[in-house]
Amino acid sequence: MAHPADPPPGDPVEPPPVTRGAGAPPAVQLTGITKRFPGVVANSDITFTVARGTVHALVGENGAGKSTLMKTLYGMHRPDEGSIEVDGRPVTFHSPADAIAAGIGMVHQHFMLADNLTVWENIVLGSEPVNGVRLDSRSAIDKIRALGTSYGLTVDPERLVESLGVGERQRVEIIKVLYRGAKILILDEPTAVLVPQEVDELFGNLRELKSEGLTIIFISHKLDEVRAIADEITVIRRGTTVGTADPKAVTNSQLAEMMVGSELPVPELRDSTVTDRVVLDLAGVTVVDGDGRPVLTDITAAIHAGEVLGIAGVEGNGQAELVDAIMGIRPISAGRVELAGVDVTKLSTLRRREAGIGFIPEDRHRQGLILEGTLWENRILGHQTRPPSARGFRLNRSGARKDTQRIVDEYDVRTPGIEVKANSLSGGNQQKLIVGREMSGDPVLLIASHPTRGVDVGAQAAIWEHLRRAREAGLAVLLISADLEELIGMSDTLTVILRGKLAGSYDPAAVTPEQLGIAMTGGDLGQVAS
Amino acid sequence: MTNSRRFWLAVAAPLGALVVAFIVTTLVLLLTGSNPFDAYAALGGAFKTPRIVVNTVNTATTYYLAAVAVAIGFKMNLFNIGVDGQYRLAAMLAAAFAGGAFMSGLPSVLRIILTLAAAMAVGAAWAGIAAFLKATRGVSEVISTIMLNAIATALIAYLLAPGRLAIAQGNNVLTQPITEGGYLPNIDIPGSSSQLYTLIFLAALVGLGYWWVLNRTVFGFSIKATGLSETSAVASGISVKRMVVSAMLLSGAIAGLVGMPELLNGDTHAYSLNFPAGIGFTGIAIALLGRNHPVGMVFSALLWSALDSSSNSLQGAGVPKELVTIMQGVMLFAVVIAYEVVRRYRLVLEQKAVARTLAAARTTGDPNEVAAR
Amino acid sequence: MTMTTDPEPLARPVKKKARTLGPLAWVGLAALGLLLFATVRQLTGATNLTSSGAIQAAIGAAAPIALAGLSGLWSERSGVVNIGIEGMMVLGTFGAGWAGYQWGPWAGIFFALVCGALGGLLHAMATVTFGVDHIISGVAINIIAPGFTLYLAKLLFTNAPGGGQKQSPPVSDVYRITIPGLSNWLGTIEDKQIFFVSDLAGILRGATTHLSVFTVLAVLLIVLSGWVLWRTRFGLRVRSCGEAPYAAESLGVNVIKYKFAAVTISGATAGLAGAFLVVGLKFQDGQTGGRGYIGLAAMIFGNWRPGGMAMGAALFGYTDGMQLYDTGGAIHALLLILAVALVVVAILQMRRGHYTIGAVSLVIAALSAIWFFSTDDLPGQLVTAAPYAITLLVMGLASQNLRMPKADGLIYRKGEH
Amino acid sequence: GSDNNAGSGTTSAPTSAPTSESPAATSESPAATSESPAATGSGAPPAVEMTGDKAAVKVGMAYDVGGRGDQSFNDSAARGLDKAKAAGVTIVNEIEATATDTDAQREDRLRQLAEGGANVVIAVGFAYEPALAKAAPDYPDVHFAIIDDATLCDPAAKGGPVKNVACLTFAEEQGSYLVGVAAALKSKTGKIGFVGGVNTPLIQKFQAGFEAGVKATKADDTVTPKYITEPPDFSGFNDPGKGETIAKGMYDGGSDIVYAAAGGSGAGVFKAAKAAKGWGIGVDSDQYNAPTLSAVKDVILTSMVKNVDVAVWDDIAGAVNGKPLTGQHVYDLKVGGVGYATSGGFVDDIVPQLEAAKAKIISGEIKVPSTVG
Ligand SMILES: Nc1ncnc2c1ncn2[C@@H]1O[C@H](COP(=O)(O)OP(=O)(O)OP(=O)(O)O)[C@@H](O)[C@H]1O
Ligand SMILES: Nc1ncnc2c1ncn2[C@@H]1O[C@H](COP(=O)(O)OP(=O)(O)OP(=O)(O)O)[C@@H](O)[C@H]1O
Ligand SMILES: [Mg+2]
Ligand SMILES: [Mg+2]
Repeated sequence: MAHPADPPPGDPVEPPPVTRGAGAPPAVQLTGITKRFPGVVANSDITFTVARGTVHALVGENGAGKSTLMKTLYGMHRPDEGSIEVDGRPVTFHSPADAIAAGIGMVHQHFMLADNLTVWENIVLGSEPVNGVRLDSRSAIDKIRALGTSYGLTVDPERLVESLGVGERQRVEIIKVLYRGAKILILDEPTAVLVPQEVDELFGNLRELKSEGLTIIFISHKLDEVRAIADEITVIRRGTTVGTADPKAVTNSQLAEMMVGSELPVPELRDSTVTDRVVLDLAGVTVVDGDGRPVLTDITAAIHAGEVLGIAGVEGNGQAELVDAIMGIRPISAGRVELAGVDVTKLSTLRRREAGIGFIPEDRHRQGLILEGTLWENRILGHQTRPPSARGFRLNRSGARKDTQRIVDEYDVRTPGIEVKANSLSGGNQQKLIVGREMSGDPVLLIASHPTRGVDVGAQAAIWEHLRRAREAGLAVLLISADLEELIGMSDTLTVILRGKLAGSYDPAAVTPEQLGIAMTGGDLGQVAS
Repeated sequence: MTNSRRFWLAVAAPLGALVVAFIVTTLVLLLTGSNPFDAYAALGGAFKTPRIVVNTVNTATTYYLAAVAVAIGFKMNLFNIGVDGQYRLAAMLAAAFAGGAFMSGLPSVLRIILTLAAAMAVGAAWAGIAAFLKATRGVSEVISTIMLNAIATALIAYLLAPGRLAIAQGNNVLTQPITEGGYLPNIDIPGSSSQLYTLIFLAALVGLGYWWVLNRTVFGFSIKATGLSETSAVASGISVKRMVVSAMLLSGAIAGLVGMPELLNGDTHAYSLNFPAGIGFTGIAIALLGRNHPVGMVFSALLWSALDSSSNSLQGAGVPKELVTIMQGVMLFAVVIAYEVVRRYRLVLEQKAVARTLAAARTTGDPNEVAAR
Repeated sequence: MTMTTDPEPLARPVKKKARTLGPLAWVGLAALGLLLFATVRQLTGATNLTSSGAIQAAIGAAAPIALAGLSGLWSERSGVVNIGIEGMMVLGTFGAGWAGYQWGPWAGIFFALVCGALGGLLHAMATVTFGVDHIISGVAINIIAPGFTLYLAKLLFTNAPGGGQKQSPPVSDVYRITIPGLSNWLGTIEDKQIFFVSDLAGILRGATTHLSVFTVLAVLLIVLSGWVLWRTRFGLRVRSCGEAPYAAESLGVNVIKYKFAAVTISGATAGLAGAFLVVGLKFQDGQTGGRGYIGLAAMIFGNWRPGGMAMGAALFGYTDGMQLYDTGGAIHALLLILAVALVVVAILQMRRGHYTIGAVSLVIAALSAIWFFSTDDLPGQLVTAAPYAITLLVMGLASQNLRMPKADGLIYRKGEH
Repeated sequence: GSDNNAGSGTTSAPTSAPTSESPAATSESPAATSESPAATGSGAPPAVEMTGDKAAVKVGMAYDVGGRGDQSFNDSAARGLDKAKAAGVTIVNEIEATATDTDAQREDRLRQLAEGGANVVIAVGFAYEPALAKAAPDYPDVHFAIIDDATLCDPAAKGGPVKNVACLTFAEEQGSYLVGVAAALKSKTGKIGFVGGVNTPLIQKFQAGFEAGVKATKADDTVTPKYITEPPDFSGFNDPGKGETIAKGMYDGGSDIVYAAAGGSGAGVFKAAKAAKGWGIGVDSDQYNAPTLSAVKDVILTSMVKNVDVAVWDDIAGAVNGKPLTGQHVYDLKVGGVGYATSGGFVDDIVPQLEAAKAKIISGEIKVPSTVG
């Protein structure tokens, strides 16, 4: 894997000298910001300065308060205490409209898109071009196309957002901000869902924007990226700033120290534990979409006990369908799914789960949680028919509560308690809860879809460690991830999925993220194929 | 938060609601030129009469059943507007069935059970049409149940005719009245000409069952989960279609019981043109007022029927009867608004609490831990 | 309110098949349909299947339902479920009656608009400002409105000349369009009972004779609403509030403002629907008779779109209008049409591979055919159910892929995301 | 609605002095109001005079659904009450019913009136039968009366008739027969329509008599019956829009006369009649003089008058005179309980035939069916 110190490839532009303090007022100056939520102090007395024309990274573990701070800056809520200055002028934002007017734009950690509207409608919303009263879709679409070409952010403006993959949605979000000509960009974990090529593209764009004098606040848990793009780094921890760092000087492990006070985790497996006992056996699995077009074609693969099968692929190449097919969420039109020698093709999702499939979904809000439910109710989800959650047809509430507490402790879920609703947890902590849940009731197969997406380094380490232990204990794992280092580091076998087909498998020991990236995008590199 | 404050917050909403409703009603009364004091005197006076209290409880029994039927749907975002048609059709067919000659041979207990079972079956079947259409064809149950209500009306009108399932009696048509032993005895209440309906126990049982199923069983959990996030429910192995069908059938079955107190405890022991109509819609209001909570609905049902029963007395005090319905509507608004206000106040309190513990937090440096206490 | 009506919720959103037929295709379909009706008319002699009078009745029945549906469309597109249409209609009927008898129908229509809008405003205040459950607020309005109007009626109409405790004095009618030459000419053709030609003439005559300007207004309003919602800035913002309010908020859209606007418009439209029942007649307590709910159903039937909504209203209006108007065996003849239509549906479904649906349609087709041939009229009680039964049947057989606005019915709380 | 009295005033006119009857005369009809009971129907006993102590009588009235202002029998009953009031009798209270009423609530209504100090309690509508059966025995010295139901006065009933109850029923079919005769005589097309508000046996009586009258006069004339709604959907009495559509269909279909037994929906029927230049026939009161219909009075051929007001008056008067009515009282043609109106003078030319038919019915020579089919 790439050494942390190396600057990532394709990085010709030298960041211009950062204009600090001297004369020019900082683009953003947050002073003594405190924000409380019921049961949580998300930000307490945070001071945060961003010089104009720089990329300023904000890092911190899950729940540290990064998003909250940015939402405050973007006017989505008022701080309980503290003041905001933009370009030296003190401001109070009553709504994002004010922030937008002040030249601030934000790309949110969770997509803020209307599925049932077209891309261009989503982008122009709030600052629509009109002739008379009529929406001027033409000029909107043209402007979007122009933006797309000039920044390499290509997406068809006339498509419905609901038909877009995560990568495309991310691009739409960024175009949204650019469309408003924002001078200060807030990007909350924009790279969490992108493959290396896309990340490089994005960084290219960001540098371009920076060179045009824009200011960028960049949030990420991927420290290499942070050091590659940032001119300055601010670390916050448990709601307060612990200090700033110079990306040139600081190393990943030092950053990690500041964030969590622990070593930087590295995704890697110890010696192979692969057995010859086949746990999951896919034979010619084919899935067609509503219009009868195949989205998954003749997938044949096997995962053995103690083996981690990594699947690399650009978002929307059939990963979701593959997962759904194995989980029995959507019917397969041909092929066979066998779990530990038993044909489960005809079984319901529930039966398959009972047969020992654990499932970490890619979209925790959509498939992983009941946001309105308490943590312990979420613990029951997916295990509603099994102990400790159930006694026959009756729920075992105390059992569920007890086991939830165990998960919260073992997986270090930061929460005021197990009676709080899931939606008051930060993204990372929600993820830890899900991982804990899916690992319990010792499954034989774990489907892990982006298990560490948006999860801080501390949690990553924990999650990886749990995966390793389970693997040693003979768990078979299907690992899907956009984080290629994780994929390479954590897989015993690697295959690439491309347009619904498995396109060759690779040796994790030999392949590099870049090569994998090429393969994922349809390029050919037979030489590393094992 | 201290326990005492918890308690006050808990009762604040209902109390506030009553106060708001009281104020608004008083205003309406004043505006409409009727004397509030007389009105409230009449209202209060009414419940000095044991008979009216008993009637209130009896009607509440019916209303509660209707509310539970609706609430089951609400718990998973199913809007069963069709309770009205379901209970009318069920009551009519069950009445005809129970009035059948063959019944008189059977032991009383069996007759009652058969009648109840028939009613539940009919209600479930009628709701089942909507369930089937939704599960297999994705037809919105809002539409199908609206349509089914009208169709039920026509069907009843067709069947409730001499020569079909009914007999004529003066200007009335009614199903063959149930004979002795086919209906239930009532409970005498001293000082009251009306008797207490014995099926109140059935209603309590239904309420208890509703609470137990929802909060204590896997099935209930699955229903709630589906209601809160369909996609997550599917991913965790809950078959939404099966949930839709079973919830709808259950709702229909309970709806089938709605007409039973009037049929088996009432005076006529038959389904006639005078059989109370529209209770299904009352049930919707009561379920909402009681926030689908088994205990909450007990209170809302009592409140609603109390207002209904006081209608006569209020008219006695010169208050036009439509003011009663206005009051009921206002009550509905008042309660939900009061709840919202309390909810917001509670948030503020919690935040204050966090703020207070902030100092402590600084020392340990972990707000989360502090907040956890 | 039910949140998902998609039979398989987890299906990855696929681009919906472009079901947009060209104008020619529509004409072709219409012609085929008319052919079927003409044939059956010939066979059964049930002239009212296509008679101008029946069409007029249908239009009269459909218009208020369409307006009610439009009311639902406006509010639900902004994310506020409106079960209170019925109540807002009642308010409209009162406003129309009160102003109508004193200052003429147009004043009545205006006041119906105002009263309805007030109802909408109340709904908006409850649902948007206080975050009350949308259904609760709607139900409450349905309870309060009739009581309130009846109370006012007793106050204002009892001693009005020609009024009563439960009805207003008569309200005169708005202008009714009859294209003189055309109407008569079509009339003569219609009376000739020529296969297909007379049927077409009948329908055209129905639409060009004694046509209330109010009806024309209603149609224009539907078109206009569609245009505003899908082609203007205001419309886009309203829809965004119904699809993703927090996204809209994050782009500086004042969600609360737009929800208020849309729900108020919704109320006003419902008021118009009420006025439609009053103009030319009078306010009458209990006059709306559940049309608000039917309107809501039509709107869902139309998948939250004006065109579909209009179709739903038309379908219901046609059967209801005819059911009332007809004194011959038109509804009975409808059984035959139903049978034929179902056979066609069955064939189509089977060709798409949906054999169960096909089979079911065939069975129902057979049943209605048997029913038709074994009887020569329907019991009156069942005839009244025809509009409801047929709507239900169409819903069941037309493949439903309903797509309600994503945030419809969800309580929006500013900045809580 | 005090000026509604106009109705019954003129009903008598044709019989007492047919020839002198003219539109001009009716225009003063309101003046005739005061002595209207006296003028009811030929062969009717001279209206009961109130000779006794009016102060001693206190009246309570329980209306059926619709209540005052229903433009139907509730209104008619109210007229009777108003006249009694005008005559100096104390009215203790009037209470209206609601659609969701249970028997218990109706019973409570009657009891409240009795306990509220009324010694004469009048229940309007057969719906009160079960309630009255339970309530009446508990108030032996209160005199009850029920409109449109005879079951309680049926000597064959178990336990015999209830002593303190008078059953006031009407021979609607007889009056309808006469307007049927008028329709047949006036119809040019030989096609005649009947629009019923809600499809209940009571309204079917109107249809039965009407059809019989038509057939008896012109054997090959046809009557097309149609009802607006089915019970328990009573909107059929309040939906002039649907009334108009139905009537339009009938006129377009060749009918030239339509009998509207549809309460408030009648207005729509008459509107259609005016548009089609046909005739309409009114119901319950002399609708030619109903202020709400003044715009369409000129197409109201005649009205089938059902003098509920007379029955109410008689009952109260009986009590005043110290000999309260008991047992069944059939208000038929003989006693002028039902009849036809001549206001507008549209039927003056056929009065002889109508009177002939009337005589035959009174003499029993013609038996008028009261059920359809
Ligand atoms: N709307 C809310 N209501 C209550 N608590 C909240 C809310 N939003 C955030 N929090 C809490 O505030 C704290 C900070 O959350 P925030 O989302 O800012 O963390 P973060 O640094 O963005 O974490 P992540 O890296 O996982 O996104 C968390 O403990 C979270 O539970
Ligand atoms: N029908 C009923 N009969 C008797 N007691 C009931 C009934 N319904 C609820 N209760 C009592 O009221 C309490 C609150 O009801 P609720 O349904 O909220 O239970 P809960 O424990 O709060 O479940 P949840 O945590 O899912 O809300 C219950 O714990 C139970 O003791
Ligand atoms: Mg975050
Ligand atoms: Mg609870």
